[in-house]
Amino acid sequence: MIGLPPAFIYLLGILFLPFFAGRARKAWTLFAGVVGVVLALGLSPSVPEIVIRVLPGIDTVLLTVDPMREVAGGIFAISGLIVLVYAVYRDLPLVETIGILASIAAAMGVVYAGDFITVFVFWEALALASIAIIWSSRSPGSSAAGYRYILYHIFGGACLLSGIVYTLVSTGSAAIGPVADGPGLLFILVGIGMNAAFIPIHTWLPDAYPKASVVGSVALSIFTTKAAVFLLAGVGGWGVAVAYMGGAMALYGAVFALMQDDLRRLLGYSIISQVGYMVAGIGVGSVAGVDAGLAHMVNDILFKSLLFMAAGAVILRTGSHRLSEMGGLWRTMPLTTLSCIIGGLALAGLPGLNGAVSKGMVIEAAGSVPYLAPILMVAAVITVIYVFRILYLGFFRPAEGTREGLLPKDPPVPMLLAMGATSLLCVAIGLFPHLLTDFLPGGTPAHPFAASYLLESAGIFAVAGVLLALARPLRRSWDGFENDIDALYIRAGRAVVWFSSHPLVEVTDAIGRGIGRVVACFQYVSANPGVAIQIAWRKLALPFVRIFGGRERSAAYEKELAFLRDNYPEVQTNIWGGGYGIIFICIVAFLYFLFSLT
Amino acid sequence: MVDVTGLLPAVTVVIPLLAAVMILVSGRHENIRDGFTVAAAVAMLVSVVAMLPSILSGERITISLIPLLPGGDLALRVDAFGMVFALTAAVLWLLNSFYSIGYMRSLKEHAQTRFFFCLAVAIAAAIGIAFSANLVTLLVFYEILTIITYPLVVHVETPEAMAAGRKYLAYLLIGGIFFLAAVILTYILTGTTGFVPGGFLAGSAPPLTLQILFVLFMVGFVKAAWMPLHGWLPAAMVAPTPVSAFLHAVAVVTAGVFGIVRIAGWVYGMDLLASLGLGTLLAVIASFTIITASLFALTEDNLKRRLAYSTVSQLSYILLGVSMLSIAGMTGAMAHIPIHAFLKITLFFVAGAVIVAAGRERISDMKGIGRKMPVTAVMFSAAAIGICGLPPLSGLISKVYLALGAVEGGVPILLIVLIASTVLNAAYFFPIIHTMLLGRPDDERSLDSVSEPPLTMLVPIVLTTVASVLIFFFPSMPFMDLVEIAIGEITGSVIP
Amino acid sequence: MIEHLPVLLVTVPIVAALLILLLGWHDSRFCYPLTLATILFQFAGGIALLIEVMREGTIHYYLGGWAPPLGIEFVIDTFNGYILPIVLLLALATAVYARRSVEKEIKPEKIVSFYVLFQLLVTGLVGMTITGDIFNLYVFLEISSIAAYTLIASSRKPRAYVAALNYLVLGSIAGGFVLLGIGNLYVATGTLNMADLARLLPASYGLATVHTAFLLLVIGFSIKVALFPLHLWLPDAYTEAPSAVTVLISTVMAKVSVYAMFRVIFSVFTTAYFVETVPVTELILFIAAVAIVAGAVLAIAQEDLKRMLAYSSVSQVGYIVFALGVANQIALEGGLLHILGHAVMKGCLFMVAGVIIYRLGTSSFSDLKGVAATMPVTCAAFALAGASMIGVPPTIGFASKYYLVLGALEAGHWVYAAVLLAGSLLAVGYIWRFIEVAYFSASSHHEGGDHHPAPGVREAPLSMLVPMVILSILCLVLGIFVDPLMKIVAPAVSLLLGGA
Amino acid sequence: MEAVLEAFLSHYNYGMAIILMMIGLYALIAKQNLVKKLIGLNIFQTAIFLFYISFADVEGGIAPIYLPEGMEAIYVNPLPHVLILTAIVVGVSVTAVGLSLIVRIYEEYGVIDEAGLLKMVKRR
Repeated sequence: MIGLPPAFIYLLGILFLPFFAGRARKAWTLFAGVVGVVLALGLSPSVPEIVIRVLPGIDTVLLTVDPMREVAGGIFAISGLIVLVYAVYRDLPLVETIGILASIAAAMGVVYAGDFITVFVFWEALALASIAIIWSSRSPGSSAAGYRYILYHIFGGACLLSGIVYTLVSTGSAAIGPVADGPGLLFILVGIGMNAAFIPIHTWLPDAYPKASVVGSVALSIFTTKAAVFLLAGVGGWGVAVAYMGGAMALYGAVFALMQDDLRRLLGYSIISQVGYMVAGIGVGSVAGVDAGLAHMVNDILFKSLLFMAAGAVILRTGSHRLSEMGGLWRTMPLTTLSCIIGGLALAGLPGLNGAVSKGMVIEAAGSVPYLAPILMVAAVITVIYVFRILYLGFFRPAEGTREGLLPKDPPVPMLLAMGATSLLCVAIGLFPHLLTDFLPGGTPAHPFAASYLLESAGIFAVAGVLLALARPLRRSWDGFENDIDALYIRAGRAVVWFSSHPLVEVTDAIGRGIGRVVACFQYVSANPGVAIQIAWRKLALPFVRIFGGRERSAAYEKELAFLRDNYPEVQTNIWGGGYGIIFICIVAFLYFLFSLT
Repeated sequence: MVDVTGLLPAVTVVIPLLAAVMILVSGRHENIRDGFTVAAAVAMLVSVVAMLPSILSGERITISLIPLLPGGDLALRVDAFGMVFALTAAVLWLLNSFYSIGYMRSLKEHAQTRFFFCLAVAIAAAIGIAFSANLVTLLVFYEILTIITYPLVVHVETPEAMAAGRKYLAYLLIGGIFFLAAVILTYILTGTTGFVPGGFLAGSAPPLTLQILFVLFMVGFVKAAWMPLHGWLPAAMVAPTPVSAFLHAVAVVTAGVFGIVRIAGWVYGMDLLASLGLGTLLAVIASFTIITASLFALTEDNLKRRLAYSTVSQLSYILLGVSMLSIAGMTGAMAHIPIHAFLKITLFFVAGAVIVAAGRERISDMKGIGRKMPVTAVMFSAAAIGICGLPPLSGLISKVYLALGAVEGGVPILLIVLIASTVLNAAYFFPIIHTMLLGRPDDERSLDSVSEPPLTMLVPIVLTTVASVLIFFFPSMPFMDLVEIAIGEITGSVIP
Repeated sequence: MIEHLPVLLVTVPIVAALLILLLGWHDSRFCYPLTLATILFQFAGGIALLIEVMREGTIHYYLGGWAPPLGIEFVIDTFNGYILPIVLLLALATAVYARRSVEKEIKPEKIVSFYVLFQLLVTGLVGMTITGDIFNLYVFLEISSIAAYTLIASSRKPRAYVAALNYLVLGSIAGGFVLLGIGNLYVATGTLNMADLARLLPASYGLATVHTAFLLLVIGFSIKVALFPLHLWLPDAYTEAPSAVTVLISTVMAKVSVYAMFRVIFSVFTTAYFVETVPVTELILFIAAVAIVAGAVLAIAQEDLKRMLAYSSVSQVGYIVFALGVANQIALEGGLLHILGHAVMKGCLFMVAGVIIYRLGTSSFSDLKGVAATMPVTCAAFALAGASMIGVPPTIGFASKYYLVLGALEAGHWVYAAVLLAGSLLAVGYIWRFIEVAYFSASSHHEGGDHHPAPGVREAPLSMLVPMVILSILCLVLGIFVDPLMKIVAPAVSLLLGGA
Repeated sequence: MEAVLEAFLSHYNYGMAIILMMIGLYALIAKQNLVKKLIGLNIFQTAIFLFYISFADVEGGIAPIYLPEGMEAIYVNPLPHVLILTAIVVGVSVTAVGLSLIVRIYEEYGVIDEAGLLKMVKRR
C-alpha cells in the first residue's frame, strides 16, 4: 500500500474544498473520507517511515505504523467517514466542513506521527479545527464557549509542548516515549489531560459540545478526547496516579451526567466518564490495561457517536435539546429510537453490545490496582441509571413535551444511514469481540460472555434497577445542574480582564500623567527660570512669613507672589540687574587677588 | 568563517538612499516617484539575495567605507545574523512598498513624497544596522533610523500625532544617548567596538562596570520596546498603517531587538552574560514585558493599538530567548526576528486594509467584516494564529526553540511565562478572529459599502501569510540555516 | 608673496576697507564685490597658510622685520592654522549671504559703512587669530569689538541700539579685564610675546601676580565668549542684530574669542599651570556643564527663532569650554572639532533664520507655521544643521560630541559626560520646536503640491540659499569625513598640550 | 598690621587704581543714567591706565627721552606708556561709539535712564 500519511488526504480535501459547492462539495468530502478509510486500513507496520528534517536537530516522523496506530487510525478514519455521511443531510457552512475534515486530519496526524513535534503540530491543529466547528454553529453561547474552549486548549497545548521539550532535552530525541520524572511529567500530563478532560480541567467539554451544531457535536465527540487517550497510551509509562485519575473521571462524569437535563451536555459528561475508563486502563500500565483502554476507546467512539447522532436527529426534528421537553418519540422516530437504544445499552454495558466487551476488559485490568475496580463498577451503575433516563425520558415516557401539531419524524436518510452503520458496528463487535481484540497491540482477548462477567453485568444492572425502582426522582426529569468548576475559572478569567482594564491601565495612566506633569513643570520653569525659582522660593517661605511677619506684611507678600504668578511668562528677570551679581563676583575675586599681590 | 571583501553591502545600503533622492526629485509625478520606490525595493532585494549564497557557504562579506571615529570605521560586514534581519527587511520592504502605495493612494494622503522619501532612507538605515560591523556604525544607522521615522510617525499632523511624535522622539533619542554612552564606554574599556563572535568584553572591566554597561545598552535599545520603556510604540500607532507595519515588522523594533541580540552574542558573549548574572535581569524584564503587554492588549479596543501591545509582548520573546543563555534559546531568539516580522506585518496590513476598505479602527466595529472581505479576514486569522504559536504557521518554530532553550538553559520557570503568554495571546486574538469572521454587525447595511481592498494591498497581505506558512514548512530556507550559521559563529558549535 | 602672506591677510583688508569707503561713497554698488573679493583673497590665503603649516611647520613672521621681544610677531602654527580657514570660510559664506539680507534689514544709507565695518570686523578677527603678541591680541580684540558694536546697531530695529550698548558695556569691561591681565603678565615677566611668556612664566608660577593675570584673562575672555553666567549681552545682541551680522558674530567672533581663550590658557600659561598650579579644571567643567544645561533650557523656552538660536549658542559654547575643563587630548580634539562644527551649523541655522526674516519679516514661532511647504530647501537645511546640533550621526555635531564624551570618560568625569549627553537631548527640545512648526503644523496640511503660499513667501534668493545649503551639507560631509579632519586637529591639540 | 599698612602705603598708587576701578564699576552697575554709566566705564578704563603707568615707574627714573651723548639716567620703562597710548585710543573709540548709541537711543525712545528704557522697550 502507498505510504502516505492519511492526514494529508484530508488536508488535500480541505485545500480543494473552496472550489466546490453544494452537492459537489458533499461528494468531494465523502470521497476524501472514503479514500482516507481505504488508506488507513491499508497501512501496515511494513510501510516505511516517512521522516523529514524540518528543524535543525529534530527528526520529524510524519508516518510510522504499529498495531496500536493501526487500530486507532482505522477507527478514526471510519468514524470520520460516518460523520461525513451523517453531515450530508444539509449544506454545511464551509468553515464547519473544513473544521470537520481538519479534525479528522489532525486526529489521524496525531495517530500516525512518530515524534512529539509532529504530534504537537496536529494536536494544536485539532484544537483549531474544533474551534472552527464550535464557532460555525453560531448558536447562542457558542462564541463564548468556543473562546473558553480555545483558551483551555491553547493552555493545554503549551503545557504539552513544555513537557515535550523536557523529553527532547533529556533524551535528545523527539521520539514518542515516557517522560522522565520532574516538571516535564507534570507538564505533559496537564497537556494530554486537558484534551482527555482530566478532572478538574474537563470543563471545556460539557461547556462547548452542546453549543456546536448537530453534526459538529458528533465530530467533536469523536476526536479530541480520543486522540488524547491514544497519545496517553502511546507515551505510556504512567503510574497509578493516572489510573486513579481515570477512576475519578469515570465517577465524576457519571454523577454529573446523571444531573443533566441538556441531552448533549449529558452525553458530554458521559464522554468524561467513559474516557475515565480508558485512562484507568492505560494508567494501570499492564499490556492488558492498555489494550483495554484502546478497546474501550474504539467502542466509545462508536456508541458515543451513535448517541450523539441520535441526539442530533432528535434536536433536528424537535428543536429541543432538553430531556424535560422531549418524550414519546419512539412512536414517531422509531429508527432513531432504535439507534439510541443500541447506543445507550452499549454504553451501559449490556453484554452482546460492544460496550460490554471493553468495559469488562477495563474492569478486569483494573483489578491490579486497589479500589479501582469497585470505583469503576459504581460508575457503571450510575451509567446504567442515566442511560435509562435518556431512553425513558426522551423516548418512552408519555409525550407531554411535544406540542400539538408537531409530529417529529425520523431524520433524513444520510443520518439514518450513518446511525445504522454505527449501530451495526456496535452490535457486530458486541457479538464477535475478536473483530476488535484481534487487532489490539497486546492481543488481549475479551470474553464478554464468560459467566463471571455476565454475573458482574447482571449485578450492575440489578443494582441500577433497584435504585431506579426505589428512588422515584431518578425517573423524573429535572432542571439540569449546569454548574461545574469552570465557574471558578471564568471568575479568574474575568479577574484578569478586570485587573488589566482597571488597575493596570489606571496605574500606567497615572504614571503617564506624572511624567507629563514633570515635563510641564520643566517647560514652565524653563520659560523663565529666574522668576520660577523666585516663585518657588517665595512659596516655600510663605508659611514663615505668615507666622513671623505681621498680617499686613504677609498680605503684601502674598500679593507679590500672586502677581509674579499671574504675569509669569511676561515677567522677565531684570537683565541689567542680573548682571549686577555677576559683576559683583568678578569684583570680589578681583579684590582678593589684588590684595594678595602684596 | 572566511571574510571576503565585497562591494555589495555598500551597494545595498546606497540603493534606497539613491531612491530617496530620486523620490524627492520626482515628487511631482506620482507614478514615477512610486516607480522609484518599487524599483529600489526590487533592486535592494536582488542585491541582498545575491549575497545569500556566499553567506550560506559560511563567508562574511566585509567592506570598510571610511574611517569615522576612534573605535570604529564606518564599516559593513554581512554575516549570517545580519543577513537574517536584512533579508527580512528587504522582502518586507518590497511588499510594504506596494502596500504603502495602495494605502496612500486609496486614502489620498497628503505629503506622499515626504512619506516615501522617509521610508526609503529608513530602510537604508535598517539595512545599515543589519550590516554594521561595529558599534559605531550601528549607532550611526540607529540614530538615522530614529530621526527619519519621526516624520512618518507624525504624518497625519494632528495634535494627537504631534504629541505621539514627541513621545516617540523623547524615548528613542534618550535611548540613543544611552546607546552612545555605552558605545563610548565599550571603546574606553576595550579599545575597539568591532563585533567579535562570542564577544570581546570578557575580562576588560570589573563585573559591576560590565553590568552597568549592559543596562546602558538595554536602555539604548529602547526600540526593542521592553517594558516599562515601551510607551512610544502604542503612541506611534497614530501613524498611517504602512508606517506601523514598517515600525513593527520591517525596521524599527526589529532593529532594537536585533541590537540586543548583537550585543549579547557579539559584544558580551553568552558565557560572560551568564557569569555576570545578566541572563536573570533580561529574563525578568522579558517576562514582565511579555505578560504585562499581553494584559494591556487584552483590554484595548483599537485594533492597531492592540497589535502594538502584541508587538511589545512578542519582541520580548526575543529577549527571553537571549536571557536563557542556551543555544536553543538563542536560536529561538534569532529565528523569532523574521518570524515575528512576517506575521506582524500581515496583521498590520490587514488593520490598514480594514481602514482603507471600511474605515474602521475599533475591533467592536468590525463585526462580520469577514463576509465582505473574506480574504483579508482569513489572512488576519491565520497570522493571529501564527502569533499564538499554532500550526501551520511559523510562530510555532520559534516557540519550540524558546521552550527548548528554557529547559536547556535550566530555567524551566520561563516555560510558565511562555505558557501564560500563549494563552494570553489567544485570549486577545481569538475574539478578533471571531468578530471578523463570525460576528453579526449591529446594522446589516453598514457593511454594504465594504469590499476587499485594492490589489496592491491585498496581494502583499496574502504573500506575507503564505510566506509565514512556507517558513513553517521549510524553515531552513533560508532563515534557520542562517541562524544555524550565526549560532555556530558565536558558540563555536553546531546545533545538535 | 607667500612669506608675506600673514601680514597681507591683515593689511590688505584694511586697505580694502578704506577703498570700500571711498568707492562706496561714489557708488554703493562697488562695496559688495570688493568685500567679496577681499574675503575671497583672505580665504585663499588662509588655506594656503594651513597647507604651508601642515607641510613646513610653524610660520613666524616678524612685523617690520623687528624680532621679538621688541617687535610684534605673527605666528601661524597648526592651531590657528586650523582656526583661520574656519573663520574665513564663515566670513566668506556670510559675505555672500549678506547682500540680500542687508538690503532688507539695513537702511540704504548705512550699507556702505556696513561693508566697511564688516571688513574691519573680519580683519580684527584674523589679526586676533594670527598674532603672536598678547597685547596685539588685545588691540585686535578691541578693533573687532568696536566693529561688532556698530554692526549690531546698524539694524533697522531700534532695540538694536540698546542691545549694542549692552554689549558695549560688558565688552569693554571684558576688554579692561584682559588689559589688566596682560599688564600683570608684563609685570611678572617683562615681555608680551606669547612664546617668551610661556618660556618665562614657569619661573614665577607661584606669584599672585600670575594668578591674578590668569583670573583676569579668563574672566575677560569668558565674557567675550559668553560663557554661561557671563552671557547676558548675547541673546539681545544676536537677536537684534541684522541677520548677516548675527551669522558673523555668532560663528566667527565667538569662535575667535574661544580661540583666544584657548591660546592664552594653553600657549601662555601652559597646561601644567592650569591643571596643576591653579587647579581650576573642576570649576571650569562645572561651569561648562551648567552652561550646557542652562543655555539649552533657556533656548527651549524662547518664542522667537533667532533668540532661541542665541541661547543655543550659550549652550554650545559650554561644550567647547567643557573640552577645556577636561583638558586631555581626546576631549580637546572634540573641542576643536566643535569649534568648527558649531561654526558651520550655527552659521547655517542663523542663515535660515535670516532667510525667514527676509521672506516673512518675522522669526516668531507663531508666524512660521508650515513654512516648510513654501521654503523646502531652507527648512531642509535647517533640519540637517539641526540634526547636527542635536548630534545625530553621522554629522559633525555627533563627531565632536563623541570625542568630548570619550575624553570626559577617559578622564573619569562620568557625571559630566552624562550632563553632556543630556545637553544634546535638550538640544532636541529646541531644534524640534522649529521642525514641528515648520513641517508638521496645521497650515501645511494641504494636498501634496497644491498649497496656497502666502503672497511673497517663496524660497530664498539664490545668493542666500547657496551659502546656507553649502554649510548644511558641510555639517554632513565633515561628519562623514571626520577622519581626514582629525589629521589637522590632532597635531593642533598636541601642540596645545605640549606648550607653545 | 604695621607691615600690611606699610605695604599698602608703599603701593598706594595701585590702591588708588583699585579704588578708581571700583568706583567705575559701581557707576556702571548702579547708575541709572546711561551717560553716567559710560562715565563709569571711562573711570574704569582710566584706572587701568593708572595701573600700567604705575608699574612702568622706576624709582628716580626719568622720561625715556633720548639724552645727549655722555649723559646717563635711569629711564622709566617706556613700553607700558606706549601700550597705554593704544589703550587710550581704544577707550576713546569705545566712548565715542557708546555715546553715539546713547544719542540714538534718546532719539528713539526719548529716555536715557535704564528703568525708563526698559519700560519703553517692553512697550514697543
